[in-house]
This record gives sequence, C-alpha cells and structure tokens, in this order.
Amino acid sequence: MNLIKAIINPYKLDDVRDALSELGTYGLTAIEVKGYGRQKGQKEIYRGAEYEISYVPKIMIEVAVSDDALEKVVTCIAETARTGKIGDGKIFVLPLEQVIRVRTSETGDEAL
Amino acid sequence: MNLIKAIINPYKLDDVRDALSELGTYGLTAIEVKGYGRQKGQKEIYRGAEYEISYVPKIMIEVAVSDDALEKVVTCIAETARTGKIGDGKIFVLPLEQVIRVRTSETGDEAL
Amino acid sequence: MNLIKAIINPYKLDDVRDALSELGTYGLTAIEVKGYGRQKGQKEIYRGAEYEISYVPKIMIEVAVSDDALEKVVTCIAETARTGKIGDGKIFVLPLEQVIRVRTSETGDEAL
Amino acid sequence: MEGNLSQLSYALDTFYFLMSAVLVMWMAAGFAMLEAGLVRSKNTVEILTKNALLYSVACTMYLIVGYNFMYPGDPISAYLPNISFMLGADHTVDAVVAGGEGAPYYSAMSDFIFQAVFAAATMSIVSGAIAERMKLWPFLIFAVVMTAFIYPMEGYWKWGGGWLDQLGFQDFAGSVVVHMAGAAAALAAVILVGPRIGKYGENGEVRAIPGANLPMATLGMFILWMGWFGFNGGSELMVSNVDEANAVAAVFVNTNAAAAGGMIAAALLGRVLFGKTDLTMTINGALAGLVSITAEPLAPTPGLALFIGIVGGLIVVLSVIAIDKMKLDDPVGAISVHGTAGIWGIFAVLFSNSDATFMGQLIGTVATFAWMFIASFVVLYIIKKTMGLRPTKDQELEGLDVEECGMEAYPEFANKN
Amino acid sequence: MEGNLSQLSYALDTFYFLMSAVLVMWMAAGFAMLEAGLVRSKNTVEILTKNALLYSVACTMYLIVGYNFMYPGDPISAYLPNISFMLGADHTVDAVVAGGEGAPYYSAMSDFIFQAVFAAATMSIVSGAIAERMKLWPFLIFAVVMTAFIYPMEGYWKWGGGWLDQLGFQDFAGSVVVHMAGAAAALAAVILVGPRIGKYGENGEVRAIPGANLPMATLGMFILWMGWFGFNGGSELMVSNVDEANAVAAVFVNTNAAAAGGMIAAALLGRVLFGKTDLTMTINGALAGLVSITAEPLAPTPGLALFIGIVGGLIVVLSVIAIDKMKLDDPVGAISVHGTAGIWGIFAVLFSNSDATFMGQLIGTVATFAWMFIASFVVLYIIKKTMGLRPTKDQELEGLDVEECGMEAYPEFANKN
Amino acid sequence: MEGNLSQLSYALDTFYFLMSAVLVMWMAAGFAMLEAGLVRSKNTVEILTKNALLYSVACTMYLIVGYNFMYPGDPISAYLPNISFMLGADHTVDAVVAGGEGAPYYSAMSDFIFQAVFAAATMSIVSGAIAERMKLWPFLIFAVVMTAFIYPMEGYWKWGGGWLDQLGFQDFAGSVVVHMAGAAAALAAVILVGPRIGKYGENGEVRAIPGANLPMATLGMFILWMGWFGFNGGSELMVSNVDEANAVAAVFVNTNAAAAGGMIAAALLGRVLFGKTDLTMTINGALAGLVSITAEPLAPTPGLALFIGIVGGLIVVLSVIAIDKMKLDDPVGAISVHGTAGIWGIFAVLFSNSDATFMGQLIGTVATFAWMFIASFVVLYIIKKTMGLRPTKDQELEGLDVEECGMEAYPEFANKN
Ligand SMILES: Nc1ncnc2c1ncn2[C@@H]1O[C@H](COP(=O)(O)OP(=O)(O)O)[C@@H](O)[C@H]1O
Ligand SMILES: Nc1ncnc2c1ncn2[C@@H]1O[C@H](COP(=O)(O)OP(=O)(O)O)[C@@H](O)[C@H]1O
Ligand SMILES: Nc1ncnc2c1ncn2[C@@H]1O[C@H](COP(=O)(O)OP(=O)(O)O)[C@@H](O)[C@H]1O
Repeated sequence: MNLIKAIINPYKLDDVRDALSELGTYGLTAIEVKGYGRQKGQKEIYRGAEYEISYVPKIMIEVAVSDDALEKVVTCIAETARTGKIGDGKIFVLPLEQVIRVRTSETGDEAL
Repeated sequence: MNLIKAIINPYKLDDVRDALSELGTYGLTAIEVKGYGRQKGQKEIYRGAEYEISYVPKIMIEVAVSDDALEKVVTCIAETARTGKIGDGKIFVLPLEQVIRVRTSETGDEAL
Repeated sequence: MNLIKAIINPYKLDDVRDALSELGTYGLTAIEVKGYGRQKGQKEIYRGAEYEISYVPKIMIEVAVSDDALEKVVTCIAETARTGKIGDGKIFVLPLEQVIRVRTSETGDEAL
Repeated sequence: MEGNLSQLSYALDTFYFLMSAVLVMWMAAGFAMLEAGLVRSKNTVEILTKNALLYSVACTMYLIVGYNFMYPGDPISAYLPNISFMLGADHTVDAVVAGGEGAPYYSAMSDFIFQAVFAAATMSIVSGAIAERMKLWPFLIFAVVMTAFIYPMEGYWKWGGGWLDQLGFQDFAGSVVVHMAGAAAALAAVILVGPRIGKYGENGEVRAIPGANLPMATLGMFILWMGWFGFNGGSELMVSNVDEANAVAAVFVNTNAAAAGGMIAAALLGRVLFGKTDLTMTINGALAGLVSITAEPLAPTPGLALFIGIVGGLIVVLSVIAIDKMKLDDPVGAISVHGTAGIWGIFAVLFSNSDATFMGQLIGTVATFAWMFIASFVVLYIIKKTMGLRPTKDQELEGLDVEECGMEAYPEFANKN
Repeated sequence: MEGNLSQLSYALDTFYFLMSAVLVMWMAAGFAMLEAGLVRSKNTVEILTKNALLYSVACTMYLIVGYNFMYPGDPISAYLPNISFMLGADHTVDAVVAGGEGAPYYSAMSDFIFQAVFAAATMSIVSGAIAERMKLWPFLIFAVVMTAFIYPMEGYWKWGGGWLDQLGFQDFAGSVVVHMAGAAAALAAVILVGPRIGKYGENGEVRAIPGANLPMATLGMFILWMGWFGFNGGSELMVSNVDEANAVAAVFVNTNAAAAGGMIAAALLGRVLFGKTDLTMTINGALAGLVSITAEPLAPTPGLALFIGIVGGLIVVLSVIAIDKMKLDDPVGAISVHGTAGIWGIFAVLFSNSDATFMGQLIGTVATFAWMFIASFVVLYIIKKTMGLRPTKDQELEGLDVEECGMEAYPEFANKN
Repeated sequence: MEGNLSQLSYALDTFYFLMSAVLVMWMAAGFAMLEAGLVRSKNTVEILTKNALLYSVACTMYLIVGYNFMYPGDPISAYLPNISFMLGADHTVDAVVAGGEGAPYYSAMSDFIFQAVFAAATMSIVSGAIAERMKLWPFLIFAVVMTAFIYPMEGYWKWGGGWLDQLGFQDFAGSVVVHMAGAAAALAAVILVGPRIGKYGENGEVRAIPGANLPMATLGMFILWMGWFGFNGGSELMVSNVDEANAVAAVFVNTNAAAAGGMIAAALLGRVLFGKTDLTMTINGALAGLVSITAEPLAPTPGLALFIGIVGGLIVVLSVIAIDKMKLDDPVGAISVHGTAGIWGIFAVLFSNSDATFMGQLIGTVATFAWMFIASFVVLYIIKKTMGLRPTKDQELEGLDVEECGMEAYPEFANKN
C-alpha cells in the first residue's frame, strides 16, 4: 500500500475530491500548509516596511491507496490539480506498511 | 523504526496521549486536519443556500516508535480512540529510515 | 529519494529556510503542529482553575530530497534549528518512492 | 427673559440633534463590522477599507456640495435643485430670539452633520452588496458622485421640498429616501459587477459562502440598532416641548419594538424553513424591522410598530432567498434589508398616517427607485468601461486583501480558501 | 411663559431619559460580546443568537404585559400587581403645565423604554451562566415568562411601590432588583442544566475551559461600563434642576470610581492568588464594582464609592473560585458578578444612606432571591420535563453552533476541540 | 422664575458635560481595540489588560490627587500647583441662581469626570507605543505617577491657569496638552524599552510585524472617532445659549471634517507610496486628522478644518515611516498620530485663531514636550533600574500573554510565530 501526499492549491481541493470520488476513492485527509518553492509569495508593504508573504497557502492531501490503485489516483490528482502555472504543487508517494481502521480493527486494503 | 500516523476524533486526543504516556511513549506531534471519509459532514443551510460541511475536523497524531514498540503503540491508540462509530479514523504505519534529535544529534532509537 | 520531516521551534523557521536556500534547496512545506515531548508546556491558571498548556507550538517542515542531498540537508536543518535546549525537536527521514511535479508531470529527482 | 428661554430651547434642540448625529455616525462602524463579519477573511481588510473611506468620502462630498444640492437656497425647479458650495453662516441670536413662524430653533451646523451621516449610510448599503468582488478605488469614485449628487437629488425631491414632498409623499426618516435608495444603487452595482466566483454552480445551484466572523457581524447589528435611535429619533427634528418630547419618546419605543419584532419573526421563519436558527437571518430580521418602521416611527401604536417589524422580518428572509435565486449575489443581504423591507415600510405608513396616500407612496417609491437605479447604473457603467469594476479571476480567488491592501485581516490564523 | 419653562424642563428630562435608555440598550451588545468571547468557538454562534433574541423577546414581552405588570394602575395588593396589556397614552401638555405635586415631568414612553432595557439586562445575566449547554428555544421560552412576569413581579414589590418599597428596602438602580435577581434565576438554571461535559474531572478536579476570543470579551466589558452610566445615571429619574443635575453627576463619578476600584482590586488579587494577572478576572472585577455601587451610587462620597467597588472586586474573585468548587458551572462568572457582588452592594447602602435599615435590606434581598430562584426553578423544571433543556452528549461535544444554528462562528479558522 | 431658568440651563450644561464624558470614556475602549488589533496574537491579552487597567488607574489616581493637582485652589505659583486630595462639594443652588460673573453654570462633579477621562486618554497613548515588549506592572506603576502628577502638572500650566495660559498659549481641547503630551511620554518609554526583537534586522532593515486582527483595529478607530465628538465637543464647556450651541455644533462639524480629510489623504498617500491602500495607515490618517483639529476645532471654517485634517493625514504617513527609520519601534504609530500630528495641529491654530501667537504656540509646545519627556524618562528610568521594564528574550519570543496573564487571546486558533 502507499500513502500519497499531494500539495495543491487551496481552491483545487473540492475539484480533486470530486474527481477522486468518481474514481471510487472516498477517504482522504486534508491539511493546511504553507508552501515555499519556485512560486514566491509577493512582496508587500505594511506601514511602510517591506515584507514578503514568502509562503503560499497550500493544501496537502493525504490519501492511502492500494498498490494497484496508486497509478490512477496519482494521475487523477495531478490532472485535476494542474493549471500549468508555477505553484501547482507536488505529489509524493511513500510506502505504507500497514493500515488499521480504528472502528473495526480491519487492516490492510480492507481498511482503506 | 516506524512512523505512526493516526487520524482520530479531536476530543480523543487527551485520552490517547494519556494512554501513550502510560506505555512510556511521551513524544508525539499533533496536527489539525480535515477528514473526508465514510462519515459525511452534515448538510447545513446558510442564508437559504444549502452547503455541506463536507469535512469532519480530526486530529492527526504522528508518533515515531521503535520496531518492537510498534505493535503495542498501535493497539493502544486504536483501543483508546475507538468508539465504534463511523469516523473513528485510521492508523497508518510508515517505515522510518532515520531519526535525529536536534538538541543532541543522537540518532536511531535513542533519539525517540 | 527521501522525505525529511523536521519538527522545529516556530521562530527557527526563517533561519532554516534561509540556510536551506543557501544549500540550493528551495522547496519545502511547513505545517503548524502541536508538540508533546520532554519539553512540557507550563501549568497556567484560568479563572482559578489549573490547566496545562500541555502542548508546545512547533513547526513541522517537510522537504523532499534526493539521496545524495539527504546527508547535508539533514545536518543543515539540525545545526540551524539547534539551541541546545529541550524542545529543539526531531528530524525524521522517510523513504520516498516517487515524486511528481504537478505542473509539468516531471517525476523523480527532476521534480524536486 | 423670554429670549433666554428660546435660547435655552434652541440649545436643547441643537444638543439633541448633535447627539442624534453621533449615534448615526456610529452606524458607519455598524455597517463596517456587519460586512466585515459576513465576508470571507481574504476580503476582510478590503471591505473595512471601503467602509472607512466611504464614510470619509461621503462626509467630505456632502460638505463641499451635496448638502447645498439637497437643500438649495434657490432651486431651479421642483425637480432640479441648484449647485453651490460649502456651508453658510449659522443662525444669529437675534433671529432666534425674534421668534415667530419659521424662526430658527436649532443650529444649522447641527443640521448639516445630522444630514451628512445619512448620506454616508446610504452609501454603506452599497458596499455590502458588492462585497468580495469590486475594486476599491472605482467603488470610491462612485461614492464621490453618489454622495455629491445622486443621493442629494432625490433627497431634494422629498426632504428638500421638491416635487415628491409637494405631492404628499410621506417618509419620516427615510425607508425609501435613504434605505431603498441605497438598495437601488446597490442593485445596479450588483448587476454590473456580477456574482462572486463560485457563488452559483454550473447547474445554477446556489452555493453558500459563509462569513468568516459572526461575532463581528452581530456586533454590527447591535451598533446599527443603537444608531437607529439617532436615525429615527433625530428625524423628529425637535424635542423642546411636551408634544415634541413625547413624539421623540414614541419614536424610540416604536423603533425598538419594530426591530425586536423583525428579529423574532426572522428567527422563527428561518427555524421553520431551514430547521435551524440562522443567526445571519436573525440579524437581517432586526435590521429589516428597523428599516420598515423608519418611514413612520411616530404615528403607529407600539403594537402596530411591532407588527410592522414582524412583517419586515418575514419579508426579508423570503427576499434574501428570492434574490439569491435570481442570481443576484448580495453577500450581506443589503438589497433585501434596505430595499424590500424599505418598500414594505413605505406602504405601511398608510396604516397610521392619514396624510399618506397610496398613490403618493407609490409614486415616491417608483420615482426614487428609478432615479437611483438609473443614475447609479450609468455612472457605474462608465467606470466599468474606463477603469473596470472587477479584479481578475486570480486576484479574486486569492482575495482582495492582498491585492488591494497588501495585507491580511488575520495574518496569523486565517486559512484562505 | 412659566408653562414654556416647565415644558422645556419636561423635554430635558425626557431627553435625558432617552439617552440613558440608549446606553442601557447598548448593554445588550456588551453582554453578547462578553459571553461570545468567554465561550469556546463551537458555541459562539449559539450564544450570540441567544443574546440577540433574548433582547428582542424581553422588549416585546415587557411591552405587551411586563411593564404594566410591574407598574400596575390598580394593584391587587402590595404583594400582587395586576395584569393589563400594552401602553397607555402619554402625558398631556396641560397636565405638565398645571404643575404642582406629582405633575408629570417626563414622557411615559421614555420611562417605558428605559424600564424595558432593564428587563433585558436581567435576562442577559442568565444566558451567560448557562452558556455552552442549554438549548436555544427552551431558553427563549423561559425568557418569555421571565420578562413578562417573574422579573416584573419582584420589580413591582420594590419599584412598583409594592411591599418591599413600603418596608423601606433601598435599591437605587437595582443591585438586587435587577442584578441579584438575574443571578438567582441563573443559579436555578445552572443547577437544573448541570455543568458542561468535561468541566469537572472524575476526581472532582475543576478543569479550565478557556474562552475563545478575549478581545471580544474585553470589548464587552467596556460596552457594559459605558452602558452603566445610563443604567445608574438614568435611575436618578430627573436632571432638570441644580440639585438633580448635581445628583446625576455624582452618580456618574461614583459609578466610574467603583468600577475602577473593582477592576484594580480583582487584578491585584488575581495576581497574588495565581501569580499572573487574569484578564477575565480583571473584567469581572470591573463589572462587580459596577454591580456593587448600583444599589446606592448617589449618597456615597467618591472615596466611599471607590472602596465599595474595591470590595466588590475582591469578593468576585473569591466567589468565582468558590462557586466553581461547589461544581456550579458558570462559564462567565455571572452568578458571582451579579449575585455575590449585588448582595454586597445592597448592604453597602447602609454606609451612606440613612433611610436604609439592615433588616430592610436583608428582607428585600431574601425575598427577591427566594422569589426569583423558586419561580425560575419551577418554570425551568417544567420546560425540562417537557422539551428538555440540554442537548445530547454528542451535540454538546460537537458544539451547539452547528446543532442549533447550522453554522460556525469562525468557519475559516476555528479548530473545534 | 429667572432662577428656574438658570437652574434649567445649569442642568442642560451639566447633562451635556456628562454625555461628553461618556463619549470620552468610550475612547478607552477604542484605544484597547486599536492596540489589540495591531499587535500579534501572542501579546493581545497583555495589551488588553494594560488598556483596561490603565483606565482604572488613571481614574483612580486622578480622583485621589490628580484633579486637584491640575486645578488647585491655591497654587504655589504659575509654575507649581499644589497638592490636596479627593473632591470638594458641588455647587449650591444659591450660588447658581445668584448668577452674575463667574457664577457656576454646570456641576463640578461633571467637570471632574470629563477631566478624568482626558487623563486616561493621555495614558492610553503610551500603552500602544510600547506594546509587545514592556512588562505589565512596571507600566502600571508608571501610569500611577503619570496620571497623578506628570500629566496634571502641564495640564495646570495651561488649563489650570498656569504660566502657559497666562502666556496666551492656545490649545482648545488638547492637541498638545493631551495628545502630544502623551506622545512625548511614549517617546521616552520607547527609547528606554527599545524595539521588539526582530523589528530591525542586522543590516538595519525595518521588518514589518503585521497586526493580528485588523477588524478589531478598525473598530477601535470608529470608537475613537465617535468619542472625539465628546472630546472636542465637550471642551466648549457650554451649550446653553444660541452662540454656545452654534459653537458646539461647529466643533462637531469641524472635527468630523478633519477626520475625514485625514483619512482620505493618508489612504491616497499610502496608495501612491506603497502601490496599495494600507488600512492601518488609513486608520492612522483619520486619527491624525482628529488630533490636528483638536487644538482649534471652533474657529476654522469647515473647509479649513478639512484642510488641516488633510495635512495631518499626510504628515502621519511620513512620520510613521521616518520614526521607523530612526529605529524607534512604535507598533501602532502612537507617536506619529498624537505627537507629530499634534504639533501640526497646535501651529495650525494660527490660521484661524487671532489670539494665538507663533511664539506662544512654540513655547507651549516645547515646554510641554520637555516636561513630559524628561519627567517620564526619569520615572521610567528609575523603574527600569529597580523592577525592570522588559521581559526576558524567551518570554518575549513566547509572547507576553502566557508570561504575564497565563492565557491566550485566541487559544483555539492563534498560531504563535
Ligand atoms: N522539495 C520539496 N519538498 C517539499 N515540498 C515541496 C518541495 N518543493 C516544492 N514543494 C511544495 O510544492 C509547492 C509548489 O512548488 P513550486 O516550486 O512553487 O511549484 P512547482 O513545483 O509547480 O514549480 C510549494 O509551495 C511547496 O509547498
Ligand atoms: N484512504 C484514506 N486516506 C487518508 N485518510 C483517510 C482515508 N480514509 C479515511 N481517512 C481518514 O480517516 C477518517 C475516518 O474515516 P471514515 O471512513 O470517516 O471512518 P471509518 O474509517 O471509521 O469508517 C476520515 O475523516 C479521513 O480523515
Ligand atoms: N516519538 C515522537 N514522535 C513524534 N514526534 C515527536 C516524538 N518525540 C518528540 N516529538 C516532537 O519533537 C518535539 C521536541 O521533542 P522534545 O522531547 O520536547 O525535545 P527534545 O527531543 O529536543 O528533547 C516535540 O514537541 C514533538 O513535537
């Protein structure tokens, strides 16, 4: 199993969620994060002093998926989140050793 | 070593923490997240327009543990967080290659 | 590739970011977290009732790096974040199977 | 001796006027808090800036020309006032002591400040309706024209002694002259600027965009309620004898009763329609009650005032829903609160004020609406074609605060989605 | 001429009354902000809704029947007033000009509005005490009975000329008649509704539940302080001659001094007891000072007023802690501020007002407490058995905002734990 | 009869005074909200606590000794007043009715409360300038000395009839006597306490530290604006005849015009300099306009008042930038708003008040500044050497709220960086 961490633009969250639901992947966890990358936050002036809102507000979504679902889920997220502009974000795939559904103690793929 | 990511109900956080302390695991990191899953947020009406608070506020806790502690820590979290209702959450276990304690530069299990 | 998760003190974030830029690592994602560990939050009194601000506000930064960059990035973070006081935080290294840059669909090291 | 008495009476009426003006000025804060609470955090600084600056612009323009335009010394006709600038001298002691018909009984300066804050209120109504999607400076340029000419024009028609007044149109404190007038301008702006991105789905469904800070919005309502005692109470224009004092007191009682009735009615209707008690509708209900009674807060018995407020509260809830269905995006419900309830209020005058005629009220309402809507539409249209009214899609998605003001309302906690 | 003078004097007193009423009405916003700031964000919309609606309900019920019940034309006895509805006509010019003993010297309507906001204040005290765990509509139903009959009953006993008044019970602006009365009702409610989940641990330890927005709570304190000038200042009932004007001014000075003293004392005591300066206790201290002086803000020297406030500030801190120890969960400290300090205030009258007797004050306090507590308890008990007072455990854990109002106070940032 | 008339007139002037006092008291809330909105969330509870307590301390110390020190019965000399405690008796009916030159025409108690809130305002200016880095109790100890002696001393020089008054120094409501005086004390404090950690980089660059809650700050501005009508309007000291009533009305109009002009000017200048419309500068602009007109809100025409405000608004923006460049860390811009604009205001008196001389204004300003700065510096220096002014580096990084008050302003959402 794998844990997908995708960093996307906040206003893309709903689209991505809908797209995933269509794939039949319902569960995911969203985290508000601040991103630093190529895309720089703009320089602003507050009371005459310059400051850089150097981070960009992003949403990180974490989705646990089975090995065979991995491929299409990643592509699905990537395509839905893409705008072609700098700041579209990144997707990370990590190996997942175990999953437990707390409510039922099911483990493995059934727990997803 | 392993990194445990557990998504639980916010009001369970204190219980889980206490339970872990009893196990002798003191360290953990908590993150506020929004969860999407089987448990749907309710439909609400705001000024006549329907909207779904489609996410459910959850807490994600991350605990790094040694291989032999893994088992009992996971069960401990699962049992404490379980209410039997949909939305109890999930526990993910990821492989952890290295841990460093910043203060002392200790690494590996000593750093946990 | 690897995913570095470092838990540091909030006021160290800027320093760490600057240090990383010097290394040529621009991208990173920062998350506000609450830390529980050796460093205890103080006991406070609110309207006569005791309560413990039991968590300590921390920042978790996630940086994806190539295998050969791993070493120096970790040391760089550790050294910059170190104050020698309890609460300096921890650094976790996780294996990273895949990285995709959403904008360009580049994968692997080029996507970092 | 007698002279001293009329002097003292002049002083009391002037002081009563000034206190009323303070309360109405305070309404500017009410609008600011209400609107700042009902928008998303990413547009909060911008709406605050709009509210602060529009008040200053209104007071300035009204001082320079608006007041004279609304109350001209030598009007061109009953339809057209006349232009002149700044304020004249205040009344002399002699004029006051002389007494007799039409002798001045309160300071002209106090009258100005009281009138000026009314102009600002009219403009505040617009800012709420176009919140989250209209550029700052184009809005302020509209505010200049609005408070210098557009509002004073119809104000002259009624309160300046123009044709609507001669026609017997009755509007005590401005359900139509101020509130519906502001709503008409707001409607023109809403049409020209269009709805917020994401407010209406492809399949035309209405999406909720919850406000970011409801305590702030609630505070706004309480401030407006408080200010309304000055708004309606001051509009009696005199307090210095038994009958006038009783009248002002009656206005206070009725204003309060109508607001209370409107709030309760809106809360209950919301509870019935939605299954929950919608705080924002409850707030709108109180304001609708206030707007409804503003056309005639003196003549009704408290019981009737309560009834007028209740109907206003019911109307506003339905109006908010209806206007949303028509895809007119009004984030704070300004058009419903000030427009729909204002129209109800102007006809409710017929229940208690025998001087009012149905035709008179109808003509006054239609004429005022037509003028305010068309004039505002034209001016805004010109601004749209020249500087543009709306920020780019990206700017709007990112929020107007950073775009227009370069800062965030809650930099440490807001998460901008 | 003489007539004009008494007319002018009538106008001034009426205007003074109306301004006082505006200030007291403003206190409704103060209670709303104070309580909204001291609860958790998940219960903020609900407490705001309660505060807004209770004000409207109070004004409405008091208008319909409460006012007449408290000031009956033909009381049944010194213990029992009489029922009649709506308001009568206001005073005629002749009656005023006629002059002589008991001639009306201010508008009856202005008296009503001033009295009405007092009724609302009494009810606001309850909403804070039962915050975060009582259902909205059952609360409002209680508000109906409370402001229509329960409060007016004891109000009649004292201010309506009933037996407590005849007995010589002294309470200038309502330390007991309003504040302790509200606290007694609050106590009954707190007992019946029980503490918030998690407030008291298994081992009976008291857990702190910090308020979500302290700037809001502080604003609430300032609003209440401001409003209190109308609350106490207006209770002198007249300003139109030298002695009365001096009296009103003295009331302002003493009210301000007591509040200042109470705040400083509470802050210092908190600093000593807790090692830190507890803002919420500091706020409570100022309010306690205000409540303490309310029973007699006229007779004391400013020095004595300062002292009375200081003691009030000390008492409230200890009272908050004690009441918590008794497992009476009062999130905002309403019972301590209005109850404990109110009792101190009523007896502090003995220092400066020679008309007051210890027995008189004691009987007045006990009788008022007994009536308010028992009557409220009975009504609430009936509501509890019929519709229930408390939401389910899950609803309470999730927060009343979503449950009752279907919305969040700070949807973009609050994290509900 | 004649006597009744003068009694009524006395009553009106007293009531006018009391209403003005209420509005000025309300400014304490304005300062609290303004400052609480412009600091970071981790220092919010502490600044609120400072603002609340300083108001109480000011009122208390001014009552005990400050008022008598500023208005001594038997001054030692034109430079040195005299010490006595608490307040004397109020005016008798006879003294009032007797009439004639210098007969009392309003309550001494009302004068006290009006003066007391001025003392508090002076102190509020300091709290903003040293926000986020000065310990609570040392600050309050300074407040004690400040409001008991330092401010009353220079207050005596001008308003107490001391040497500055005899010299013909003109300051209607206190551009210098209150505002610049407070700014001078603030400057001394800022120098002694030093800048916030991280405000200025190694390479001396100025770093922005955005305020956490701008709606709160905007509310503060509106409250201050509202309160200023009492601040300037009440300073006319009389309203009870035609000329006085006209004067008070003129003061209202000019005060409002100057504020409006200042806000617009600051917003435009900010727009030009920074490319965006800085809300905090816009707020400062309105306040600077108010401070500028405070020295002479009566004599100017509304047009001139507008101009004076505009210049004030321009000055404050440049001043904020300049003071930052000088590494004087003033989080809310208090020194620029009250100091720089205050100096502009005192010289602007020369445009309209023929009694004012350049030398008179200059000497008054320099003398007041020198006294306030030196006296404050000495007292603060002593406190610094004894209890210390500043928290430790760690405490400051963690935030003063937890350190000083043991609680957080927004425990559920703030992220403290
Ligand atoms: N090496 C990295 N490790 C972790 N997160 C990263 C890394 N690089 C980029 N990110 C995240 O991805 C977001 C988008 O990256 P950015 O470089 O701005 O756009 P793009 O990758 O599309 O060019 C950043 O805001 C940051 O949150
Ligand atoms: N596939 C997944 N990947 C990541 N997080 C998930 C996934 N499925 C569920 N979650 C998280 O677990 C929480 C609980 O899941 P849910 O399906 O609602 O309850 P349960 O799993 O107990 O039936 C969700 O709110 C979400 O945060
Ligand atoms: N086992 C763990 N798993 C996850 N996070 C941890 C763990 N131990 C510590 N942490 C995080 O590291 C932070 C610092 O740890 P702490 O023990 O307080 O300091 P130090 O490690 O420097 O002694 C904690 O606040 C917590 O966020």
